[in-house]
Order: sequence, then structure tokens, then C-alpha cells
Amino acid sequence: MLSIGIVKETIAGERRVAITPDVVPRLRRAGLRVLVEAGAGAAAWFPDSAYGEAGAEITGADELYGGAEILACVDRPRTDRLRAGRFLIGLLHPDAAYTGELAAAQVTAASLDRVPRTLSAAQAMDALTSQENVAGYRAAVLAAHTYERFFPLLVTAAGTAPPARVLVLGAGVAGLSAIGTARRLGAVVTGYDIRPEARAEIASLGAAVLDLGGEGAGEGGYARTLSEHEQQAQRDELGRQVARHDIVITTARVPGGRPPLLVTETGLKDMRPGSVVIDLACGNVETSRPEETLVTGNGVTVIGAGNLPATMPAAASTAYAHNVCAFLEHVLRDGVPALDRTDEIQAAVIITGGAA
Amino acid sequence: MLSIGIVKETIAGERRVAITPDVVPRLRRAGLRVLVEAGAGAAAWFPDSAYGEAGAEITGADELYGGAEILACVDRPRTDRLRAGRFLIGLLHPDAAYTGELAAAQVTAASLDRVPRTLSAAQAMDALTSQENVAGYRAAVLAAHTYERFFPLLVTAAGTAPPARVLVLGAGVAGLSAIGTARRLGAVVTGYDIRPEARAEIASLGAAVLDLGGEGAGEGGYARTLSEHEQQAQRDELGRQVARHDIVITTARVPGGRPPLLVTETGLKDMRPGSVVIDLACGNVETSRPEETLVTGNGVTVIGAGNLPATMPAAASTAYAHNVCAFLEHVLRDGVPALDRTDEIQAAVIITGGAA
Amino acid sequence: MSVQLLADLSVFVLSLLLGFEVIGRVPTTLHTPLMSAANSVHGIVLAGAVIIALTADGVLGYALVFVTAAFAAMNVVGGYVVTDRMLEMFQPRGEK
Amino acid sequence: MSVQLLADLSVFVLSLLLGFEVIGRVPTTLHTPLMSAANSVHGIVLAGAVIIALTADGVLGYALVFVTAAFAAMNVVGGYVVTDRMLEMFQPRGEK
Amino acid sequence: MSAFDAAIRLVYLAVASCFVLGLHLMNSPVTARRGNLLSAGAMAVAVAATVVVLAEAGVVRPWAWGALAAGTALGAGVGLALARRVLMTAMPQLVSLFNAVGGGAAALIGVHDFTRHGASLPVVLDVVIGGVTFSGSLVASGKLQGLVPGRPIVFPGARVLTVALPLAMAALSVLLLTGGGGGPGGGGGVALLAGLAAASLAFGVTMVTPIGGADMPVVISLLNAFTGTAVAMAGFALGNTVLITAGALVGASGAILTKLMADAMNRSLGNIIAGGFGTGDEAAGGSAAQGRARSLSADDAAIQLAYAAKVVVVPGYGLAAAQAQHQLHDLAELLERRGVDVFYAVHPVAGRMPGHMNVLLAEAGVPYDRLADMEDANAAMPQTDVALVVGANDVVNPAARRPGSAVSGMPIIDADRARSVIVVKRSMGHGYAGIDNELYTAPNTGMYFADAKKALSDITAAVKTLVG
Amino acid sequence: MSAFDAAIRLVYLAVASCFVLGLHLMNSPVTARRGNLLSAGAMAVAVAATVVVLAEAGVVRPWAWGALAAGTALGAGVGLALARRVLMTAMPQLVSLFNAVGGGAAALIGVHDFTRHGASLPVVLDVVIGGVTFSGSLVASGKLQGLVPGRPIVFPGARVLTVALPLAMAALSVLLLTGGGGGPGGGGGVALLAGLAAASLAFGVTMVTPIGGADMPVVISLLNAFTGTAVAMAGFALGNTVLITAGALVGASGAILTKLMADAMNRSLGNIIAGGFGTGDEAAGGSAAQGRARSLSADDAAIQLAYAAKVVVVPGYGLAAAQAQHQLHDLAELLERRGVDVFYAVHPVAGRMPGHMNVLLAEAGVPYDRLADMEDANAAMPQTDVALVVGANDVVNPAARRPGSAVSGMPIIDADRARSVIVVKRSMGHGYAGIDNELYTAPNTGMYFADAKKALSDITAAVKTLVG
Ligand SMILES: NC(=O)c1ccc[n+]([C@@H]2O[C@H](COP(=O)([O-])OP(=O)(O)OC[C@H]3O[C@@H](n4cnc5c(N)ncnc54)[C@H](OP(=O)(O)O)[C@@H]3O)[C@@H](O)[C@H]2O)c1
Ligand SMILES: NC(=O)c1ccc[n+]([C@@H]2O[C@H](COP(=O)([O-])OP(=O)(O)OC[C@H]3O[C@@H](n4cnc5c(N)ncnc54)[C@H](OP(=O)(O)O)[C@@H]3O)[C@@H](O)[C@H]2O)c1
Ligand SMILES: NC(=O)c1ccc[n+]([C@@H]2O[C@H](COP(=O)([O-])OP(=O)(O)OC[C@H]3O[C@@H](n4cnc5c(N)ncnc54)[C@H](O)[C@@H]3O)[C@@H](O)[C@H]2O)c1
Ligand SMILES: NC(=O)c1ccc[n+]([C@@H]2O[C@H](COP(=O)([O-])OP(=O)(O)OC[C@H]3O[C@@H](n4cnc5c(N)ncnc54)[C@H](O)[C@@H]3O)[C@@H](O)[C@H]2O)c1
Repeated sequence: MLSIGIVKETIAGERRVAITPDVVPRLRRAGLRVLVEAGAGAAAWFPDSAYGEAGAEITGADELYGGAEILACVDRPRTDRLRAGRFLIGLLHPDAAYTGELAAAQVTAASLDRVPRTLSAAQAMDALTSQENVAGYRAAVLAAHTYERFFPLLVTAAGTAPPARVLVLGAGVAGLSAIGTARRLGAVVTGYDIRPEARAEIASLGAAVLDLGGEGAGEGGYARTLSEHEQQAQRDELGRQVARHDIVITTARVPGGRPPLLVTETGLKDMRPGSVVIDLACGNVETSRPEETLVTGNGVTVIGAGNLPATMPAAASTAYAHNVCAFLEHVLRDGVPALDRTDEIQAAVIITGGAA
Repeated sequence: MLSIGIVKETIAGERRVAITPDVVPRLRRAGLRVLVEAGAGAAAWFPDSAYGEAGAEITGADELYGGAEILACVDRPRTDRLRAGRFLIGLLHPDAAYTGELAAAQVTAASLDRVPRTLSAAQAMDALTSQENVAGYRAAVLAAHTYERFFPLLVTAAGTAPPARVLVLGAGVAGLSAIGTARRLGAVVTGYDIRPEARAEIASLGAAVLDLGGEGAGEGGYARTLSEHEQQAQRDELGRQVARHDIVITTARVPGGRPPLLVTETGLKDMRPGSVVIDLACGNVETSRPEETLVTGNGVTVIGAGNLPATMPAAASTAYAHNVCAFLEHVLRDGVPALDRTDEIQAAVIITGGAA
Repeated sequence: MSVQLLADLSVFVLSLLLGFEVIGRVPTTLHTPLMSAANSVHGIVLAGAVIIALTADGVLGYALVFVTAAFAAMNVVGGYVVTDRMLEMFQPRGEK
Repeated sequence: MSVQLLADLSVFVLSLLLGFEVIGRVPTTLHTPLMSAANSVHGIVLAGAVIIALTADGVLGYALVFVTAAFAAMNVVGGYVVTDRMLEMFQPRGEK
Repeated sequence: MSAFDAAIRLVYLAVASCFVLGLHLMNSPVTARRGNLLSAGAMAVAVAATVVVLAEAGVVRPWAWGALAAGTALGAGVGLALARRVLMTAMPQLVSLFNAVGGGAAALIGVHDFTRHGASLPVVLDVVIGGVTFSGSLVASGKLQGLVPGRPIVFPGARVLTVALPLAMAALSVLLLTGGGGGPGGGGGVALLAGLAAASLAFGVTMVTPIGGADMPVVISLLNAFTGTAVAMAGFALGNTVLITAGALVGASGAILTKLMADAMNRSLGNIIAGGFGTGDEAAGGSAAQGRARSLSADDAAIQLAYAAKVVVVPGYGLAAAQAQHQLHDLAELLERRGVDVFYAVHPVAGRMPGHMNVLLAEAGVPYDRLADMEDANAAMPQTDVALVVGANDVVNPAARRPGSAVSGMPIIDADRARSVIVVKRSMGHGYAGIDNELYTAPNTGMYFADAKKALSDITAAVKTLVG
Repeated sequence: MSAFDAAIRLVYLAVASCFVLGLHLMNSPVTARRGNLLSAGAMAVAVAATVVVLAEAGVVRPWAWGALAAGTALGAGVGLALARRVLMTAMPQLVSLFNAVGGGAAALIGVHDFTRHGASLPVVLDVVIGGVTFSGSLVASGKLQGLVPGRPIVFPGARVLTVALPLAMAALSVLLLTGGGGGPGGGGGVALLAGLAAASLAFGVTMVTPIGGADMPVVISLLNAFTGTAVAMAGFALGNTVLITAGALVGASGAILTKLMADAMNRSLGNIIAGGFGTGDEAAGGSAAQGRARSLSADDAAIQLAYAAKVVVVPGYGLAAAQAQHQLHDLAELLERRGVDVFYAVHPVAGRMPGHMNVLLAEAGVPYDRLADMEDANAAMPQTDVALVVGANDVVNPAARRPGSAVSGMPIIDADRARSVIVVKRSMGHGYAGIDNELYTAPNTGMYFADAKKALSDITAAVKTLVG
């Protein structure tokens, strides 16, 4: 019987865990022994006791890396701890260098951020979607918390509080989720995206659609990088729009490329004191620094929020654990990974190795 | 022409300001010169420039205390700075000692927390209501931010996220506001109060009503203090209920008395790791300490939130400024306070002095 | 019972049934106009007034015709006009 | 034109009007049952079959009566029964 | 039967059909006017055809022609003048007056026929019903006009009369039909008939006098059905099918209409008539106050709203208590789709917590630009056709404008200044401040007593079916 | 007229009234059955009364009695047996068969009357209409039963016949009426009548054969109205008022019903009949695929939902696109108030973002305990009376169960396993995955093509008015 090891994350600020207690029984039904590094879930409010009750075994890091044939993690684990022949599953965001390291370590690695987005059968393993959904919700809640006024319109005896005007740039999974959540709280929400189908999707959440003309549909359901000229025009117009809003949440990404710059420093200048800008893509806003909160001279709070799922670890971990589990169920045959390069999902996800 | 001085708050953590730029023109129309202590609104995102544009004059503290016949503040100002004959308006929460001090200083003081709650004509001046409304909203947002899971139910390809179960104890202004906001975010909300009419009011927000039997309607629309025996029974039953919820927000107060103890330490023990308890009344939860956030051994975050309006200063100040303004409009005749002990509102609000 | 009477009776019964059926789910606001319209229809009694003129003689007879005709005509003319006035308020609004 | 014919004509016209009025806003699902019910009503032709028996003689006459009666009876009996069966599905449910 | 006679009969048949069609078209506000015109046209044809019959007969005396022409001209002139001049509010009594003369005419035809052919069942019924209608309708009309006191009048001996008169009428009828007074025109018969007519007239008075003004519309409708029947009897007497058809049509449709009207007022016809012979007005509605308020049906509210150009919705705590926000939004959307300009006037303290209405309306998805604050709403109120007050009480209580009440000094939404007001709440019950609200008994206010959720969804359904 | 005759006529009048009342009661599902029983009872009385007339006359030959009794017994027996045994789905063709024999009987009465009194307008009309109905209804019945091919049949020379036959019928009728064939029973007359009957029968066939099976219900209803008219003509011939009344009643109500049915199918009657003489089935609906799908009206959907015990709502992206969540919740609440068990089956990837449906349904105020996840919903599906699919496509596409399609491998909500399915969407258009959905053309699926917001509010209104 193979073992799966749940790694305790090592990167600073990463509070998620790859497997949560609720999916442990599912893994055991799939024919695996479940080993959990002590304290792996603590930061996400899953104490070791909960894993124990679910049927997992708590171990130290050495036993884990030594004994488990399959390793589940969120962020990249240290390559030096990985032994040859291991099967690693994570959100590895692989670049050439890292892939090389893993190949050198003779590890079979599956990166769930590579799941084909438009394949219906792969939706349950789509960790990007599950994490971005958390990120979008979190961004809206964070904005409500940071913004020191009301989100909803309130007519009261002590005057009328106007609703917050929220602008969401980029209406992918995270953007839509932020739109939905901000609308729930009563804000007046406008969404913007360059993919034409995203416009209908924004409207389907009851939000207003900002249409600047131009379109940028790319491949595989993703957006394409705009030309420099297009980008400049977009920034100019967005600058005017940004000043009319109290909250700006940016989520625009293009695959492989740097996130497009959408909100410039001059754009921020015209915002009201007390406004809030959250840059989920960490790159859409000129002044934003990853994982830092700055307040501009005119009182605009700019939050660089590159890893929001990690700040809502309980929800994010639960969803991610389901993705990992669905992937394993897809790959395992009688408790053993049955690698198959012809399988569309595996071909996309498995970045090194291929013979277990 | 009399002057009104807007004091910069001195108490730590108090970020509100008594008058916001938007009501400055109203005060001027009422016949007052408006003086603002430099930086008075900065912490609430109202820069001095905004006051200046609205027609107020920015001054130093000395000129302000020296020159303004009327002083508007939020929390108690230092008594030593007040001169005889001044008319002070604030949320003074007066006790005998403080009233004595003010009387000694020969200040005419109006405390807006004394506005009769059930008098229709006084609603616009009811600062308790306006601030508690902010506090309730804020408590729900704070809970959503602190709780590291989803508030709403979400059925997704990565599993179903169950809705957060929120229990609000005490359904006065703050409690109802918290209920409404938490429901907006998609939580399953239960409300509890001992005043019988509060039950219908909870239901009118679409929330479930927790009925433990017993009732405790007091005078003036407030609740009464329960007997020790009643309190014990309430605590026992609430203990059981608390364990079934993920978020508990407590707002129960009785006039003049200590806030009733509703959630005991043992009650917290049975809550899930990651649960959040917010004690608005600062006294409803056994372990809560004012303005402190503690995490219990079993992973429950307990927030003592005695002054939530101060953490949402822009909204709270705006509402409070309207209250102050409405009160002044009620009291001023041709720009001069016309004190009148037979006026129901003045009789309740004015705690010292009475001849301007 | 004469054939004529039986035929008349049939007509009467069928007309009654028609009267019952013809009133459907009338909005309350139309109750008064509808009552007024029905009121106009029984102004057909004017035809009756005409018929009795056929056999009228003597001052009393003429007087009877006069009064009957006056009554009936008032019923008919007034009835239709007043109904029409009531219905004016249901004219579709311009902008619709 | 005979008095009888005119009377019959009046009855005919009034019945036509009644037929128009009696069908209100019928739900589509009742269209077929209603059609079937109307179908049964013209089974009254059985009464006609009975009447021609009054004057029937000769084999041909009897045959005519036989066929007419058979046709008409089939229309009546089958029509009502099948309508009733269609309407069974609108029985109020027990728990309601 | 001659071809001429046949042709006339066919014309009559066509006329009768047009009457049916005309009434049919009156079922919907959209076609009602056309229906009335059709009916009027058919009426003209019928009268014209009858005049042709008269002319064709060639036996009519000039004096008869004269009497006919003069009477018709006079009646038409008076009818026209009255109908043209009458105020909207006085229409019901005018209809009642027209009904009275219609009944009178029918009775007179009976009298005429009696002088020719003696008593017959139709003649007797004609005189009795026509007589009752004539006097009863006059009294009803007078009550509404204020000539006769509107409140139920119970005069001494009324009870005796209500029993004695019908007995007398029955006895006289039997005597007449059994030939008790000799042949046609026989003196005894005339006396009997005169007695019968007198008794009928008296009965009409005793029947209507004790009924309160609020129930008058139902009574008028009933008397209208009576007239129809009297006309049908006149038709039997004269052997004229168009009179029979039209009369029966009115008799039956009038009866249905009477029932509908009584239903709409939540009264039973029996109650009204029987009540007339004893109790008075109070029976209408529950408490005295509720009685004073004008009660609306869903259909009324629907038509008022659907034909308005501008509607202001004033929500209050009752909307929250009923959790009817979704139903309200639905109704507003439907009205907007019909081109009505709908907005919501949110009072700062409506409900039980600050922003209570905002929370509700946002939940229902009401766009923020449909919300108006109190000042704007009040400024627009005089141009507002309907203020729809849903579960609000204190915040629309005009008593706030005067000192001395619990809500004095509170600014209110001036719903009472809209052209008309529809209030949806369950009863005349009080709000938070615990005081009466004179808005509810104002003349331009209609009350729809029901839980707000049910009420609003019923009104929506009514708008859909009535004005589609 | 003798008292006996008068009594019989009065009975007939009462019977006719009962027929009217019976049809009236058929307007609502709640009273329909009672209406049918009343009608049947009246029918029995009418037939019995006629038999009494026969017996009273005393001149009926024993053979005639025998033929009558035997025929009636045979017809009743066959009718009863067929009606009892027929499957629900085969009812329309049975009704058509009954209609055929009814028309045949009417025509035969015409023939009989011809042998007695010669040709008259009613007799000629009776034979013509009855003949057309007889053969036409038989063909219609055969088409539905599958005995005659259901698709439109256009045989050579059809066009010639459709012009020639009516001309021939007209010519023969004129000849008959102008006495062209000698007196009653005259040989020439008989031949003419036989020719007329033959032409009518042939015309019935040519009229119905070219019409496609989908339009048959409308055609049957039309032929039903024809039979009514034929019976009324028989009534004129026999001088029997109950035949006239009942026949005219069916003629008129059948005509209205035919119009309603055609309207409900979005066809015009003219199109169907004219189309019958040329084009075929395709005209029904837009695209070919849409044609294959069964299209529903709001009323159908309303009745299916209102009489269901358990309804599962399957929302999809179309619900969001139409922002119809409030309307959906409204409908569900209304059904629940009627005692229907309604829940929502939320597919994990319905919509365009995780939890999209949750956001929508929460906005509309759907309580969480009404939501079922996919597994629970699928487990309950076989016991579900109606699956109401609102703007969902891929998530209910049964193609996902087979490999090889774009959605293969995705778990789906098994809406197709519910007893019946109502799908609300605007067209047969594709969803996100861009593939056809066989659920839409399944036999137990009805499609309601409209924007979800409009569709749902129309269904709600229909539920209220129909079964309110
Ligand atoms: N907003 C705040 O912060 C706040 C806080 C506390 C108190 N208040 C006070 O509350 C009052 C608010 O005024 P308001 O006009 O909104 O409410 P209100 O004056 O309290 O009146 C509400 C009305 O709603 C009706 N109602 C209750 N349930 C209903 C149902 N299910 N369906 C239909 N109608 C229903 C009741 O009449 P029936 O019983 O006849 O149906 C009642 O008269 C003011 O006096 C205000 O001062 C406000
Ligand atoms: N949930 C997610 O996270 C996510 C994200 C991205 C993609 N997806 C994919 O999206 C699909 C979701 O499936 P689904 O069944 O919810 O939607 P769907 O398959 O996209 O089908 C939606 C249907 O709604 C109809 N529609 C559109 N507008 C309408 C309106 N106004 N009124 C009525 N109907 C309307 C359309 O048909 P008509 O045009 O005929 O009206 C369409 O066929 C899946 O394939 C899923 O993989 C999901
Ligand atoms: N089949 C499924 O179930 C499923 C599930 C999730 C996502 N998807 C699809 O995957 C695709 C990618 O989604 P994602 O959220 O990961 O995208 P992403 O994170 O790559 O980008 C976020 C959004 O930013 C937008 N964007 C890029 N450049 C922009 C610019 N210059 N200005 C404005 N907006 C810009 C993109 O269009 C995208 O909508 C989408 O098509 C989505 O529908 C499919
Ligand atoms: N007229 C107005 O417009 C207006 C406006 C605002 C408030 N009010 C009224 O003022 C009154 C006080 O409101 P508040 O919010 O200031 O109250 P508060 O702050 O004094 O108390 C908060 C809530 O705690 C409840 N409570 C007290 N002891 C409790 C216990 N042991 N267990 C559970 N709950 C307990 C109280 O009933 C109250 O609802 C209410 O009646 C309110 O309706 C009126």
C-alpha cells in the first residue's frame, strides 16, 4: 500500500495545507495510507488531532519525506528533501529552472496549475479556479474591511450613506468572485475585462460592465497580451474611471506574461482619501508591492495581495484538497499511479518524469 | 456670531471626528463660524483641506479652546482645557464624577448618548443609534475578515463550502445591523434577544430567531437586568447554542448596568477551531478584554471590540456629525443656543449648566 | 302553452345563460361602467315604447306612450353617454 | 320563413354565442379534454337517431336506424368515458 | 310570417348578438369603450327597426306618433344633459336614476298591455318588478345624491310593511291572474292593477330605505338586474324577442355583476338585503375605523397602478415583517415594463433599524437609482398618481405635522399629497408609535387589507391578467 | 302544442342549459370532472325524453325499435370498450374516431330526412358537413394511430381534386335544392344525394391527408366543431331544438377551442388548412431541431408544475444571464404554498464561476435548505415529477455519460431521469461547451422557448390564474 505524505508548508506566509482532514477518508478509500507532517494544518485551523480522527498518521518531516511515495504540497517544497521516484503534487508554478531541478531529483511532479481550463472533465482538479475563487471573495472582504465607510447605501436618520463604488479590473474567476461578493455587500460594482465573453459574465452577476472598446481574447479561454499602444490607451481611459471609484480590485493576468499594468500612479492621485486599491495580480497597479500595504500621500490604501488564498487558509485548503484528491482519483489505479501520457489531463499536468 | 470648534480627539484609538466637511455648510447656515483644530479629521480621512473648502477655518488647539463658544467632540475632552460658559456637545457617557468635573468647570454640556430613544422627533440626533449601526455593520465585516472560511454557501467543482453559522446575541441597533450585514454576505444567521419585540425584528431581517423562553423588557425600549437565576439559565442554554455556531457577535447591554455575561469560557471550549467571537458590549464574553484580540487554546479568536465605530471612522464620523448638527439646529435660535429645560430632548441631553 | 311562448321561453333561458357567461373576471374598477352598460342595454324598452304606440289611442293611451317613451329614451341616451364618459378614463395613455 | 324556423334560428344563434362565450381562458392542458367533452355533447345526435326510428320502415330504413344509433351511441358513451378518464389526472392530490 | 316580419326578427337577432358582444367587450378596460359603442349602435338599429314596423303597419294614430316623438325627444334631451354634466363622483346615482326610469317604462308597458289584453303572468311580473325598481332606484339615487339621508333609515312600522306589502302584492297578483277583476280594461281589474302598482312602488321604497349608503352600488346593480327582468317580461307581453333577449341578458349579467360587486366588498347579497331590514352600515368591514376606510381589491389596486404615469412606493416595517421585498420588486418591475415611472421613497427611520429598508430592497435587487430620499420624494409627490404605501405607518402619518402627537416633529413622507394612495397592511392596526393614522381614512386613500407578501403578489397577478 | 310536447321541450331546454353549464365547468381543472358528469347526465335525460316521445307516439314499428336498441347497444358497447382500454397517449385518435361516427350519424339523419321530406338547406348542409367530418376524422385518427402515414401526403392530382370536389359539392347541392332530382325518394334525387355524400367523403380525405401529424389536434378540434354544426343542421331538419342547441354550442365552442389550440401552437388555422394543401410539417417551429423538440406554453408548464408532487429546479448560466433569480424564487414559493415539494439542484460548475448559482439564489432569498447538491438531486430524480431546467445546458447534457464529447466525464444532473422535464431557454442554442443536447428532444421533455425572466414570470402568472 502506497503512502501519501502531507507536507507542512515552508514558505513564509503560506498558511494553507494540501490535504484537509475531510478528504483523508476519500484518500484512504482510494487505497492510500495518509501521513501528515506534524503541525501541517495548524495554520489553517486543522489541528493534528483532526487528522488523527480522520484516519491519518502524524509523523515527523524525516519519516514523511522518507516514507511517502506520494507527496502533496501547496507551494514548492525544498528540492533537496525530495527523493528519487517520488510523485509530487502541488501548485508548483513551474518555470524551466525548477522543472530542471525536479527532473534532476528524478521526481515525477504534477502541477495542478496546469490543468486544462476548458476541459469539462478536469474541472474538479482545477486548483487555479478553486484558489482564485477564494482570492476574489477574500479581496472583496478585505476591501470592505479596509474601506472605512459603508459598502451599502443606507438611508438613516443620521443622513444617507452613499454606496461604495467598486471597480473590478479583470473578470476571470477571481474577478467574478470579487464582483459577486462586493455586490452582495451592497456596493455598486462595475467590472471590466478585455475578453468579450467576460462582459456577459459580469452582467450575469448584476454588475455594470465597463466597455472601453477593443478586445483581447487569446487561446484556451485566456486573454492575450495587448500591444503597447493598446495598453497605453487602456491605461489612460482606466485612469479616468479609477478616480470615480472608491475601491479598485485588479485581477488581470495573461498566461506566461507579466500582469498588464492597468492603474498608474497618476490614476491613483485622483482617488478620494480613504479609497482602497487591491492588486491581486501583483502587477496591475504601478505602486503596489507584493504582500505590502501602502498608503499614498492622498490617502489611498494600496494592497499588494499576491497570495490572498493563504490569508483564508481554511477555505482555500479545503478546496485545494478536493482538487488534489480528484486528481489522485483520476491518476490512481488500485492505489498506484497509472501514468499515461496520452491522457489529456496528465499530459498537461505532469511536468517531469512519467514512469512511476 | 458664535463659533463652533471641532476638537481633535485625544483618546488613543479614537479616529472619529465630531464634524465632517459635508455638514460644515449646514452649520454655517445655522449662523455659526466653524473652527477646526488642525488635523482633527485626518484619522477619519478628512484632510484639513476638505474642511477649508467647505468653509471652515483651521486653527491650533489653543485658539480653538479659547475662541469657540461651542465645542463639538466625540469622546470626553480634557476638562482642564474647557473654559467657563462653553457649550460642549459630545458622546460623553457621563458618570457622576465627570458630570461633577464639568459642572465645576462651569461648562454647559450636552451628551448625545442621552437622547430619548423612543421620541420620534429626536431620531436625527440619536448618536447612539447612528454609532451602534456602524458598530453592527463593522462587527459583521470584521467577522468575515477574521473568519478564514467562506460566509456564503458555495457549491463548486472543488467541493461544497458550507455557509458560516452566525449567532448574534442582543438584537438592538447594533445587533440588527450585524444580522443584516452577515445575512447579506450569505451566512446563516440566528438572532437572540430578551425583549419580545426584538424577535419580530430579527425575523424581519430574514434571520432565524433563537427563543430560550423568558423575557426581559425594561423601560424606554431598553432591556432590564435579569435576575441571577435567570442569567445562569440563559448562560447554560446559550453555551450549548454557541458551540453550534462559527461566529458569535454579542451586543447585549442594559442601561446603567454592566453588560450581562452571556458566553462563558466553557461555552467557547466547544467551538470549532477557527471560530470567531466578537464582543461589542465588552462584557458579554467571559474571556474578552476590551480592544484586544485573543486566540483560545482550541483556536477560537475572541475580539473585545468596545469601540468599533472608531475603526470605521469615515462612516461613523459622518453619521455623528449629522446628529450633532441636528441637535444644534434644534437648540440654536438665530445662531445662539436657546436652552429650555422644558424641552424633552434638552432636558434629557443637557447634563450640566443650562444658562448659556 | 303556445309554440310562440315556448320559443320565447327558449330564447329567454338561453339569453339568461348568455348573460351569466358573458360576465367574466371583470376588474372591480369596471364594475360600475359595466353596470351602467347593462343599464343602457335594458333601454331597449324604448322599442317596447314604440310598439305600444301602435295600439295607443285616447288621451290616456297617448300620455302613456309619452311617458313611457320619455322614460325609455332617457334610459337609453343617458345610459350610453354616461357609460362612455366613465370609460374615457381607460383610454390608453399617449406614451405607452 | 316559418315561425318555427325563425324560432329555431334564434335558438341556433343564441347557442352559437353561448358556445363562444362559454370557452374562457382554458389552460392548454385542458384543450384536449375540453375538445373531447364538446365531442361528447354532439353525441346528442343519438336523440336524432331515436327520432328517425319514429318514421323508419323498410329494411333500408331499419338499417339506417341501426347504423345511426350505433354511431351515435358510440359517440356518446365513448366520448363521455374517455373525457372522464382524461380528467382523472386532475384529481386533487391527497395531501393538498 | 311575412318576409318583412322575418327580416325584422333577423334584425332583432343581430341586435341581440351585438348586445352580447358589446357586454363581452366590456370585460376588459382595453376594449370596453368599443363594446359600449357597439351596444349603442345596435340599440339604434333596434329602435329604428321597430319604428319601421310601426310605419309599415300604417295604423298608428298621428297623436300616438306625436306622443312617441315628443316623449323620446324629451327623454333623450334630459338624459343627454344629465349624462354630459354629471360629475365623475355623481355617476352612480345618475345610473340609478336611469335605471329607475327604465324600470318605470317597463312597468308602463305592462300597464298598457293590461289595458289591451288583460292580466297575464308576464304583465303582472312586469308591473311588480318594474314598480319595485322604479321606486327603489329613485330612493337609492336620492341616498347617494344626499337627497334622502344616506344612513339606514328605520321608520316605525317598517317591519310590518316589509311583511305586509309582499303579501298584498302576491294576493293582488293572484286575483288579477285568476280574472278577479273582469276582462281587459275592466274597472275591477284596473283597480287591482293600480293597487298592485302602488304596493310595488311602496315595497321598492321599504326595501332600499333601510340600506346604508355604503352598500348602494350593490343595491343599484341588483335593481338593474330587476329592470332587465322587467323588460324581458314586457317582451313576453308584447311578444317581442329583442326585448326578451336584451332583458334576460341584463337580468343575468346584472345578477352576476351584483354578486361580483358584493364579493369585492366582502359582503353577501343576502346580508345586504336582509341587513337592510334590520341592521345598518356597521356590518361593512371589521372595526368602526376599518369601516370608515375605503377598502380596495387587488383588481382595483392593479388598475390604478397600471394606468398611473408615476408611482411612488413607500415601504415600512410591514414590508420587512412580511418579507415581501421580492414581491414588491416584482410588481414594480412589471409596472416599469408597462411604462409606469416607479420609484421608492425611503424614510430615514422606516423599519426598526437604520437602513432597514435599504437592506430589504437591496436583497430584492432594487437598483439604487430607483430609490429617492425623503426630500426628493416629497417634492415629486403632487405629480405622483399613486403612492403605494406598503406596511408603513408612522413614517406617513400626517399627524407628525401637528404638535401634540407621539410622532410630532418627525419629518414624514407626504404620501397624503399624492393624487391617490394605496395602503397595504393587514388591519387598521398601529405602528411603532402606537397612534391612529388619518391617512388611512382620507378620501383619496384605498386600503388593501392583507399580509404584504400576499397582497403584492396578488396585485402583480391582477395587473398581468387585467391589462396584460 | 300539447302539454306533453311542451314538457318535452322544457326538458330539452333544461338539458341544453346543463350542457352549457357542463362546458363552463370544464374551463378549470378543479371543476372539469364535475362538468363532464353533469353533461353526461343531461345527455341521458335528453335521450330518455326522446325515447318517451317515441313510446308516446306509439307508431314505431317493432323492427325500428329493434334496430334502435341493437344499434345503441352495439355502439355503446364498442365505445365503452375502446374508451376504457385506450392508452393515455392514444386518446386523441380515439376522440377523433368518436367524432367521425358522430358526424356520420348526423349525415345519416340527413339522408333519412331526405328520404322523407326531400332536400332542404339543412339536410344538404348536414350531409355535406357530416360527410366531410366522417372521412376527415377517420383519416386524422388513422394518422395519429399510425395506420395512415403521419407525414403530409401529397398524391398526384391532389390539387385538381381540392378544386374539383368543392365545385362538385356546390353544384350537386344547388341541383338538389332546386329540386333537380324529383321529389322525396325520387331516384334522381337519391343519386344526386349519393353523389354529394361521396364527394363530401372524398373531400374530407383530401382535406386531412396532406396535413402533418403535428397539426392533427387542431384539425380534430376543427372537425369536432364541424360535427356540432352538422348536428345542428340535423336538428333543423328534424325540428328538434335540443339538437340545434347542443350542435350550435359544440360548433361555436369547438371553433373557439380550435383557435385557442392553434394559438397555443403558434400556428394560424388558415396556415394549417392551407398549408395542408401544399407544405408540410416543417412550418411548425423555427429550425429543424426546434421542430423536433416539443414546445410548451406557459399554461402547460404551469399545470405540470402545479399538479406535481415533487419538482427539482436545475438552474444554469441562462438564469444568470437573464437575471431571473427573483422570478424563479417567486415561482418556487408559489408552488410550495400549493404543497409542491420544490428544491434546487445546483451543479458544481453551473454558470461561469464557482458558486455562481449560489450567489444568484442567495440574492433571490432562496433558503439554503432548499438547495440539494448533485448527488442528492440525482438520487431523488426518478421520484421527481418535473425537472425544471432554467437556462442550463451542459450540466444536464446526457452526452457527458458517453465518451467522445466535449463534456464527457463531467458529472451531470440527471434531469433526463425525472418523469418529465421542462426546459426554459431562448432557443435550441448551445451552452459553453458548444454541443447539442439530446435532453431537449427527449420525449418526456417540453421546451419553453423564452428569456428566462419572462418565461418564469409568465408561468407564475399562469399558475395563479389556472389553479390559483
Ligand atoms: N429605523 C429605525 O432605526 C427605527 C428603530 C426603532 C423604531 N423605529 C420606529 O419605527 C417606526 C417605523 O415606521 P414604519 O412606518 O416603517 O412602521 P410602523 O409605523 O411600525 O408601521 C408598520 C405597519 O406595518 C404593518 N404590518 C405589520 N406586519 C405586516 C405584514 N405582514 N403585512 C403588511 N403590513 C404589516 C402594521 O399594520 P398592520 O398590523 O395593520 O398590518 C404596521 O402598522 C417609526 O415610528 C420609527 O420611529 C425606527
Ligand atoms: N462554474 C464555473 O466555474 C464555470 C466557469 C467557466 C465555464 N463553465 C462552463 O459553463 C457551463 C455551465 O453550464 P450551464 O448549463 O450552467 O450553462 P450553459 O451550458 O452555458 O448553457 C446556458 C444556456 O442558457 C441559455 N440562456 C442564455 N441566456 C438565456 C436567457 N436570457 N434566458 C434563458 N436561457 C438563456 C442558453 O441557451 P439559449 O441561447 O437557447 O437561451 C444556453 O444554452 C459548463 O460547460 C461549465 O463547464 C463553468
Ligand atoms: N471550464 C471551466 O469550468 C472553467 C473554470 C474556470 C475558468 N475557466 C476559464 O478559464 C479562463 C481563464 O480564467 P482565469 O480567471 O484563470 O484568468 P486569468 O487569471 O488568466 O486572468 C484574469 C482575467 O484578466 C483578464 N485580462 C487579461 N488582460 C487584461 C487586460 N489588459 N485588461 C483587462 N483584463 C485583462 C482576462 O481576460 C481574465 O478574465 C476563463 O476563460 C475562464 O472562463 C473555465
Ligand atoms: N425610535 C427609534 O427610532 C429608535 C432608534 C433606535 C433604537 N430604538 C430603540 O432603543 C432601544 C434600545 O436599543 P439599543 O440598541 O440601544 O439597545 P442596547 O444597546 O441597550 O442593548 C442591545 C440589545 O441587547 C439586548 N439585551 C439586553 N440584555 C440582554 C440579555 N441578557 N440577553 C440578550 N439580549 C439582551 C437588549 O434587549 C437590546 O436589544 C430599542 O428598543 C430600540 O428599538 C428606537
